[in-house]
Amino acid sequence: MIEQAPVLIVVIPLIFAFITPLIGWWRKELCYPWIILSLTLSTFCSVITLLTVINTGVIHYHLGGWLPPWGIEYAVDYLNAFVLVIVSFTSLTVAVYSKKSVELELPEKTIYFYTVFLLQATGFFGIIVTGDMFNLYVFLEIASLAGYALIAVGEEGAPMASFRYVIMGTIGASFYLLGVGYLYMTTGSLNMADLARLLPDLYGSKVVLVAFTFLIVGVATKMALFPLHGWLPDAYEKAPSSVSALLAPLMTKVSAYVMIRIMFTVFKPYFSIEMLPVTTILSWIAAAAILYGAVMALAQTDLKRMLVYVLLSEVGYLVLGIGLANKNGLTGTILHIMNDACMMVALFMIVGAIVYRCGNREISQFRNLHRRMPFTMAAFVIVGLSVVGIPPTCGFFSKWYLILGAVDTSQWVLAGVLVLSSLLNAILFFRVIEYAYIEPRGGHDNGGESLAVVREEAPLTMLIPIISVTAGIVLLGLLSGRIVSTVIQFAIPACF
Amino acid sequence: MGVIVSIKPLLAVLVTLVAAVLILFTGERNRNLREFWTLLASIIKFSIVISMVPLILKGNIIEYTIISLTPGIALQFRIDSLGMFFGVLASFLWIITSVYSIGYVRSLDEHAQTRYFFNFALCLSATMGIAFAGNLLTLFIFYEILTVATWPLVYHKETEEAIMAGRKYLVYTLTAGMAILFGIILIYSLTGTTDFKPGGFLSGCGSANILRFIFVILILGFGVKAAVMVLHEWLPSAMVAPTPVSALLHAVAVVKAGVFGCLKVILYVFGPELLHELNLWLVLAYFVSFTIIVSGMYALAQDNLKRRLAFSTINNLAIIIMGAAMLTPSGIKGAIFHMGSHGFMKITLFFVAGAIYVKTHKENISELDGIGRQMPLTMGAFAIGAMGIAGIPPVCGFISKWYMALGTLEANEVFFLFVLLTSAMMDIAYFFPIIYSSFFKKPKEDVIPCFNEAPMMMVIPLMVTAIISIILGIFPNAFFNFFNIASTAAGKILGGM
Amino acid sequence: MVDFIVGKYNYWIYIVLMMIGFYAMIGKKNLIKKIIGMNIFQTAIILFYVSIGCKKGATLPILGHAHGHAGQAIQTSAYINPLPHVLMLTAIVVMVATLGVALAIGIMIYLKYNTLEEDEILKAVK
Amino acid sequence: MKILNLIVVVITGAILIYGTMDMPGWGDPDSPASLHVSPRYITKTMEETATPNMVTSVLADYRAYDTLGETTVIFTAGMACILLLRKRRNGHG
Repeated sequence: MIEQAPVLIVVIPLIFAFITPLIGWWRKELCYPWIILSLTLSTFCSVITLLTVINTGVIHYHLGGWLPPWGIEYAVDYLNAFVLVIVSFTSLTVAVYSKKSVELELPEKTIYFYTVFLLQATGFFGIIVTGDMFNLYVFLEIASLAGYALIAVGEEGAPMASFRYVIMGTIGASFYLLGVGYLYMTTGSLNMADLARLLPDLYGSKVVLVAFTFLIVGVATKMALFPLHGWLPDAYEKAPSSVSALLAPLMTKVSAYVMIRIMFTVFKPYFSIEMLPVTTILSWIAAAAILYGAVMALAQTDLKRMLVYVLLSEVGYLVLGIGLANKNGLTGTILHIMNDACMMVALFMIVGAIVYRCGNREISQFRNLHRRMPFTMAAFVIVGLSVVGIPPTCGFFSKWYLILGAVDTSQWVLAGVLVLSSLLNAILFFRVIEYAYIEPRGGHDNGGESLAVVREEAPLTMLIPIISVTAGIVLLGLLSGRIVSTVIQFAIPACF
Repeated sequence: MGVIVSIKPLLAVLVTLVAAVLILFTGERNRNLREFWTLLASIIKFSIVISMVPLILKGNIIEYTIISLTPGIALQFRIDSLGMFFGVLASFLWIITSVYSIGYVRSLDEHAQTRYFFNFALCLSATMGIAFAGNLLTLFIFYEILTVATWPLVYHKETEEAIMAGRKYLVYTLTAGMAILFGIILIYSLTGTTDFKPGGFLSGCGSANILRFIFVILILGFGVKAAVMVLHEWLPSAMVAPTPVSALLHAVAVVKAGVFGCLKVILYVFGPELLHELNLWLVLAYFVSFTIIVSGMYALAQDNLKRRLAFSTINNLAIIIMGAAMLTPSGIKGAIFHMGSHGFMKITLFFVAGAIYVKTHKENISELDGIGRQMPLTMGAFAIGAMGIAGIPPVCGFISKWYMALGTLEANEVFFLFVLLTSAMMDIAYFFPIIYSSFFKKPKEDVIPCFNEAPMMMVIPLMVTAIISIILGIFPNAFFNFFNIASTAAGKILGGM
Repeated sequence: MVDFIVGKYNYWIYIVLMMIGFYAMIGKKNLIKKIIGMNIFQTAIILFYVSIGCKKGATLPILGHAHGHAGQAIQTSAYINPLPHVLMLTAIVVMVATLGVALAIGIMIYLKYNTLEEDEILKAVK
Repeated sequence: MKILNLIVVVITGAILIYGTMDMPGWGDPDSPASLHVSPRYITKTMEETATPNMVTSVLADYRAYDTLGETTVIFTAGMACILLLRKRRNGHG
């Protein structure tokens, strides 16, 4: 059982997804516990995998028993094991959360929604766990197709947003596929470890340069990195609540993972850093993304749309750490994969809960919300503080490592951008908090008009995930030292 | 002499945190129970802190490591004399302020009392964390918690003015927080550690220019909370907060946290030797001298009593930093002691302002004519506080100013002695007219010329702090060896050279 | 030089095809044209892959003497590389699936807005 | 806007063509792609999988897992289409 854990992470939700429609036709209400069961098992397996990696080192799992360059291999090291645990926990949380919002938003389509939802998670797991470039493409497409469909069933305007995502997503995936083709042409291999062994002799080759460029551009498109982000704001804004909560944190994080894989595992770090100025370019693009996201978020009056732009800025953080290409920067990125997944999933779940109760996302309509939904708003405050980077929440620590990475390489401008973005985020979140908590009153009539606001908290299936992720945000912040020293420092390529 | 590992510091921090949660869940349903939590926590906290004093006086250091945050930095408490001093001060004043707050909010029937007490408790937790922090990062963590936890107290009234004050407060302090963070990261990047060490740990790391840069951003960062001039704008605005908040937070916890941070940077991060070497101490001293003089002038121009007190606070905080910047034994001793004595005196003054407001709804000095006849106890306490701030014996302000004056002489900088004396003159100039008019001028029509004090819940606390100010002036060690703690701290720092 | 051109020209053709599709995807306003562009792009990639597997003088990757000739050595150069074909079988399926989803979304859009022109739809959304 | 799109397309194409410069010629039997992994598929197909059709043996054996992914893609697309296009029988619309 334990040896099979890596493959079970993917296979369990896959099989469960095939069965979901059957279960749904029999008893519609069973779909929900069914996918919870599936994702719980996956989460369990991914935790086992992480523990195995910590105890015994890298796991190589040969599918069908064929040795790597010929067959497909699952190679799980600290990095994927860590990301797997994050992704599986996040998707489980969102699955638990989804019950009420799906009942409200898609009452007729529950069965198919859950099927595709599970396939989406499967796609993420597959991308992360695999050690084969082409297999990664296949799972990337599973994840993308599921994503297109899930987004398209959202509110007014969602199909068009989704269509643009289809076009951009397909371009990204095709670029990736082209990159793989170019690499295959010069090396004859599709296995990541094998490529890493073969490629250094070919670093001068133009084919390899072009392949690398296309892989990175493809992944950056999927990730919605700044100039290629056009599809993202509409798509995630218009998507149903639980879909945004699943896709917004995970699609970007998974792509960031793929980017790290390509840049520092498939290619050697010295290629990515020295032979092409990729890391330098990326870090400046990332800085632009951070500022662009934050500034655009300032202009929004709709909370969900604001969060979408905050997400763009968070993507910038992830890439900035990669672009810094030193120990602290990468630690920051990998830590931020975890922290940002938690923060974004919490934020989008909170927005979903607010929409569920109030049917409104306009920030200016949030008066008295802290009385109506005290727990949800308390969670929002804590998560907001984490995004701003107030210690001891986890968001602070990823910023700490990123700034440290920037300082280590004397990139003062980048460090300045990080600091500035914290302040911009502060404006963003304190603005919302102000709306939700302060009831302006004229003059000094203290306590005169205590408005009778009915307390109407989100349903428990929503509240429990929100509260637990929020608690996680504080805990992970305090534990970040432990996490870095047991997992992340081994997840960074050895040469740093 | 030794390092004692003890969980007490953590308990002192957690006690108020637990109380905050209990307050939140008790809520408006049972006000007495809610207030009981506040009082209980404040007393428990004070006893925990006091129980550690004897160990510290023997020259020990109490340490407790919670968890490692990053390689080389742990979330760590490490109490030495300076931290102990601040801890005793804040936790004692919290008891008094709690009593006073209860009187204040109930008399005025304030809204959102639960939020008020919740944030108050949170602030105290954070202040304790700042006092006991063992390294810059731990200090910074609690410092930021303090920043955020104070915000709801500033906007508490929820008027347009209060909301703007809250925004201003956040803009100033969060920006400052980022500057501090940047400084800490630079230090960590240079040395791989941020642990405080008496006498500093930075000497020999990095070039002189980068060290100067770090010093400047750290002092500016902490200086925002310490309301150093040109960065002080938020403090007078924040005076729209309820008076107990102004009293405890803007006289003791928040601004003192800023000063405490500055002292830590001056004495425990850079250290006297390095500051001499970099010639920074003089720059700093001139910089704060400017604040001392200008804030005194501003204070003279204010008519709102709380705003005048706010500028007086700015003035005194700058004096503390100046005393420490002299880097001589007496100067440091005086500076540390002034943290305490200013705390007691200024809290008295704010309590008085609050009591007047509760009783008469008056906020401006020009309206206070003859009020001394109506509230003799209150205004008597005010007179004591004002004398103390001006440095008139036998109130404790005299002792601290005396030592700081000695410090300037030890450093051979007569200029700063003049600054000190000028500021004392100005203190007299802006406080004594109030005392005069309240007792001797003819009362306005609406003042009832017979004894009519504020509720006892408010009068007793302000009497207590006034009396303590006098006792401390006569017997500096009377209150838990207050003065000795300060001298031990000064000795440690200079001994570490 | 001639060798160079002869060796590369088919790749160039595929790249030109890809770029035609790519342009349609990002440049055209009509949704169906975008989808057609997407198809062209992906088909060109498939052609490109398949041509990687080609070997001069080799035949289809099916053993002609599978039965009864055991023991006879198999020449690698006698059969073209089967791997790209396999990959492309998968990729074709992916392509079809994407096409299906894209068309489904297109239908949704058409049912809602009665048009397939991007600018008109965006106007209707706003 | 049209010009911008055109520029993007031309640059992309130019980069791709630049990459072809170092490519092995078309149909080169000694290209890395033909020498590294694929010989085993060709020579060992009968021995290891008992299938004369190498494409089949790779598809369904060596890289069978890709094929599982492929079927999943189809399944996903099918489910996606049902999710998107399934009409509500009752209620409004």
